[in-house]
Amino acid sequence: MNTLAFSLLTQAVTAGSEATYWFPPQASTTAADIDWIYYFIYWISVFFTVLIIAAGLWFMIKFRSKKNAPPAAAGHNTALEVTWTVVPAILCVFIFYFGLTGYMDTHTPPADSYVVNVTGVKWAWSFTYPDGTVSDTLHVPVNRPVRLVMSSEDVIHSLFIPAFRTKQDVVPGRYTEEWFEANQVGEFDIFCTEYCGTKHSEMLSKVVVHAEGDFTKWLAQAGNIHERMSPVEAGELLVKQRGCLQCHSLDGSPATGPTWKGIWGRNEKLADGSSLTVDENYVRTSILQPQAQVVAGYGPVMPTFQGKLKDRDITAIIEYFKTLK
Amino acid sequence: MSTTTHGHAQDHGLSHVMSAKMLLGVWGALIVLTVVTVITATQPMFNFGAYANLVIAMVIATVKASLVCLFFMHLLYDRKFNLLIFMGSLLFVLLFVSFSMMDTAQYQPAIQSRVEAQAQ
Amino acid sequence: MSTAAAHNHHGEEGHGHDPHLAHHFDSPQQQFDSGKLGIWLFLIQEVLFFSGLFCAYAVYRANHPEIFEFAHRYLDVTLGAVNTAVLICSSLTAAWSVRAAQLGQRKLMIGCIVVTIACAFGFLGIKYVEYAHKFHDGLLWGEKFNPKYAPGGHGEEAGHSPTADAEGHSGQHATAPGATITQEAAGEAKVTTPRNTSIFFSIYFAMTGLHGLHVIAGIIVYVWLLWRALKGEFGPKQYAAIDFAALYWHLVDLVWIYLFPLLYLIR
Amino acid sequence: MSSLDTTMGHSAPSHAEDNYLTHAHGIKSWLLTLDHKRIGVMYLCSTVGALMLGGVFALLLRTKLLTPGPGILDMSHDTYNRMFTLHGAIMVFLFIIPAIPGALGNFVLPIMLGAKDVAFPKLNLASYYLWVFGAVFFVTAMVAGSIDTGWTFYTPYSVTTPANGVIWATMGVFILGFSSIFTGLNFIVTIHKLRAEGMTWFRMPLFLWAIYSTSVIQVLATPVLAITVLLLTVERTLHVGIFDPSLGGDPVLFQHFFWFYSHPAVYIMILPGFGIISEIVGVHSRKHVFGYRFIAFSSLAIALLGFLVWGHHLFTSGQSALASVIFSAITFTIAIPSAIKIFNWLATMYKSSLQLTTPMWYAFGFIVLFVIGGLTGLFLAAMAVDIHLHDTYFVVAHFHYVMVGGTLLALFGGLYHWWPKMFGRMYNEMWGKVGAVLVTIGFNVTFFPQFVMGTRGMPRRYFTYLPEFQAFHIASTLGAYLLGFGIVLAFANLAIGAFRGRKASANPWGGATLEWECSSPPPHDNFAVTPTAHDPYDFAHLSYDEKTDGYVARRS
Repeated sequence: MNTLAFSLLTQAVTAGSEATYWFPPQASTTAADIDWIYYFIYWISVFFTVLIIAAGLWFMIKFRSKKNAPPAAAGHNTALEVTWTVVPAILCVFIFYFGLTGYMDTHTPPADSYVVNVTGVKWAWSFTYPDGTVSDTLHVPVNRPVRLVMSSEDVIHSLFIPAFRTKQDVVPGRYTEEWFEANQVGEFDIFCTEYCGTKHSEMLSKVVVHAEGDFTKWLAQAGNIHERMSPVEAGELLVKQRGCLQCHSLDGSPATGPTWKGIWGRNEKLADGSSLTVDENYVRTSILQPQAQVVAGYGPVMPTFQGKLKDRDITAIIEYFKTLK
Repeated sequence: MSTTTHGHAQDHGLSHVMSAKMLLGVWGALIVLTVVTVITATQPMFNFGAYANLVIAMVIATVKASLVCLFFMHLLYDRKFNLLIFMGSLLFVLLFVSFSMMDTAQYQPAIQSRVEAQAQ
Repeated sequence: MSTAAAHNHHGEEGHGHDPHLAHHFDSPQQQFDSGKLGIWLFLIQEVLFFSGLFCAYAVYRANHPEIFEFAHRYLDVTLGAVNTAVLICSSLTAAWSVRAAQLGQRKLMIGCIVVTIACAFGFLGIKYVEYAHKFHDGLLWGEKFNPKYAPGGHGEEAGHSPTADAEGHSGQHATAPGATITQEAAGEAKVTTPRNTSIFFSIYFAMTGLHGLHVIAGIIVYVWLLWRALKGEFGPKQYAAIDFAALYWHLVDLVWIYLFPLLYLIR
Repeated sequence: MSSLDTTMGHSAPSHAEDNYLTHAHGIKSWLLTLDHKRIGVMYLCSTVGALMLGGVFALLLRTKLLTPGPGILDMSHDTYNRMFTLHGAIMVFLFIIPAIPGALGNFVLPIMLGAKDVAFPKLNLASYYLWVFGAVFFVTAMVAGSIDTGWTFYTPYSVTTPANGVIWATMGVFILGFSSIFTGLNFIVTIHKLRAEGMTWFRMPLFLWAIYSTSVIQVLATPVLAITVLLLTVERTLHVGIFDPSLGGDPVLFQHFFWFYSHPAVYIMILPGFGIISEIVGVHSRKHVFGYRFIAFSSLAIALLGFLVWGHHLFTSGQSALASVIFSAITFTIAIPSAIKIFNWLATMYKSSLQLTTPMWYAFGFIVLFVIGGLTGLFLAAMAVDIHLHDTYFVVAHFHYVMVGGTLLALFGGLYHWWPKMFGRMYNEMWGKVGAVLVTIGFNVTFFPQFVMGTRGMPRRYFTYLPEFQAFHIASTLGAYLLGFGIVLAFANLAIGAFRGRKASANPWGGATLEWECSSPPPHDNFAVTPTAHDPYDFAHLSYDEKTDGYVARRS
């Protein structure tokens, strides 16, 4: 976008990336463009607002008359009417055009974008990175396009990052996307902007923009849960993050898969008629080759986690199972 | 005044009187068209594919609807303004349905891929 | 367009004592035309009212043709066609009741009204039979969709519930949206039920249900007209109510003219 | 018949005694009245009651928002959420939509046409009782578990929320919808069929053009709202899955349904306001309205274009980019007829014999608010900017400027303009102006800070907020108190005037439309003899008469 033409008007805001009277900081590559369009409309609006209010006030004072004054002569001026039809129309075409190009920029993620999966649930966000790491704040590298692929577990939410000037509803039953390229290291607010119930106003999070290299460090550290926590804790986190609990209950209630209540050391009858005791071997097989030994009464529907869970992850899950009495 | 072609009605009637022949004729046409639409939709020899058959069914329904509107509902003989506003309302229906269809069709892949992801 | 002025003069003297002429109208013609425009605007409102359901239908059919292609076979074309004919006949008698009123044929008018009401009840009766079958066979909306047989099969052969087999228990639609559900009806080849087939029945019941409510409203209107007709309130100069009720009834017919092919006759 | 014209200005004294207020007595004569004027007065009282209820909610909300967290009212999250829902729903469905057509439309429209009543007086009364019935449903919703969905009822939230009032509220909306539809239907037929002699389409006062355009929207759009809330009710009770994604439904489709009505509904709210302002500016400038046809056609244009832009509420909803682009483009076309109206009003005031009366002050206040409200619409119509501003306080400020500013100030303007006609008495002019100033300033103090907050990223419908927004919230709350005070003052001045004011003449402003030809207040049947209509803004034949403090027609 040609920012030069109106640089005089917008210099104060496009030059720096700090917060201004109107705007939060410009921390993404598209923010400056969007602010520019905003100010373009802003100054048009200021012009017309001042013009109309001043004219109205002036007429009210200037043409004020006594009650018995004769009525004024009717006026008509087609040229004038055409003017104030055509001028706003032309301005509108420009605003539409700038709005359109800006929108297209913010809706066309570059092909090499870094993808983060986002899940909205009443009233928290969770962010899943390509390596399976999950966090409740969004961490991104600076100067790299990031594409968020989002869905909701319950009602409609909306992920809004004012500093990036980006927002998109997060809709249950489908994916929506938004992208940005942060150009400033720091922490910025994330808001939920689609009303989602009681704690809608507390469905907040942060986006942490890391400097070059720092992001990979953060990811390695965040991803390596085994160094941060005990095996039992790590196992508990893993089964939550990987959606195991969608099909396996912890309290004995029936679900798509067998319950995990008291699973360790339990005797299971298998679909082929044989039976076995749940031990390390069986758990490992069930995770990596779920169809091999299916418990009687359940369908062979579990997906494999081969390549998705590391050996150490499975060990942690086993340690966690031992605590489920 | 409504365009009354019936001389007798001109004197004291408020609107056009439909002739008995016309009423029976329209009724007959409607019944025949109902039979035709059932046959084209169920007989194997009229199977031209989902799309073509939808068009056929809708064309027949629209012919039937037009008969009802123009004759049973007197629109052909009534003030033309009533016909105009009725047709106008159909434009708004068309607007509503077509825009909604256009948009929902565009984002179906986003729903489909979510469904597939959940199925895994 | 402006009829008010044209009728001013005979509005003041000529019809001053016409008991059917409301005080704010100048002439019976002006009053009749006002009523006519009013009822047409009401019908337009009805068209837009139904348009919501047609929109839902169009959106889901365009995006999921397989559901409609599959599920419509659960409907009984014969009953639908008979009902179409019943409504068309009632439309004929409704239109004829207007003609009879205009020509002062009182007995014929009352007869037409009676037949119209009878047809409306006939329509509802057939609809009841269809609904009863659907309820019995689990062909319902949303979570309640639990068919007892494959389309084209018979309710009487109802065996086990195929959805329950595949999904463990009902209510699993959201968490286990397997692309298809395989079902096996007694003595038939395997049939796969498309995902979210229940949507068809949601739309079916919404559309026919709302239409049915309009039929019931029509019956109420016609019973009221019958009562007034028996009291001798209608005649060649006073038939607006009959005319307007008939217009409403034709609209109910119009809606069904589209519902029938859209729901029953899908290929 | 033409010989009668000249005397209509001040009809015979014997007629002046009998007016619609004294025509019949007793509460029953009001509750069962078929007189459009009495129905208008009943609408006025009822909708103003709804405004007060919604206003109390607004003040409570703003008081809570003085601080983040529970605040000095110790309000809970859920109470706050229910309160903003009720504030929005009551204001929109019980006040903004019915107020001007129901009250002023009913009172003025038939008289302006030179008719004795609306085409269907019984239906008119039925519309009023549908309003009452709908209001009862809303009150029931408040008591029976309340609602916390926002006035927009978005699925799947509205299907899953434990607040049990949702069904009551949606059925209330359904009923109110039919009240609105029947009012619109009645007005269309009245305008088509009951125009007096000489009342051609282009002699119709601009208020009637506006009401006509409004009615077209009411008849065409409201039924879609009715089916939407009906489907929502069915969704909530029977779980049919048309809008609920857990059953394969599509929540964005619900938004299409909802906004197909609710965007045109914005013009149901603002178009009657435009009409009133056109009347006020013409009459109180004592000059023929500039560009009459442009204004008349711009009303119709807005009404029709209003149907083509609903998707601009869905730019961030997951609507496809293609649809967004189309909707954005069409949205900008609405700016043009709106701009035409503003410029035409200004041109009317230019070189006029302007009377600086209370209605004129309100008209100016309206223009100020509508210019700001309309121009901020450009920000929201520009897609790239809307992405940032959507669902923030910027939107809240924008639609309050347009809807509330537009409806409330126009309603006040209209009431102060027609009050002498409605009740035959004048109000206190000085307090009238004070009220106008307080309302205009209070409104701007309340809502202008919200533009800044919104641009800075403050989302709407937030119970609590980040501390950096507090200063703006405090300003906004103080403005709300001022606005509330101004509104009460303005109504009090009117009410006192109606009982204690000095007698008004038949034509205190020198208006040339037909309602100024009957006595004040009008007699039961409006006109003993149907009048003949002339140019509604030709004031040449009206001259000031000091004795009655009114204008007298001398046409020959």
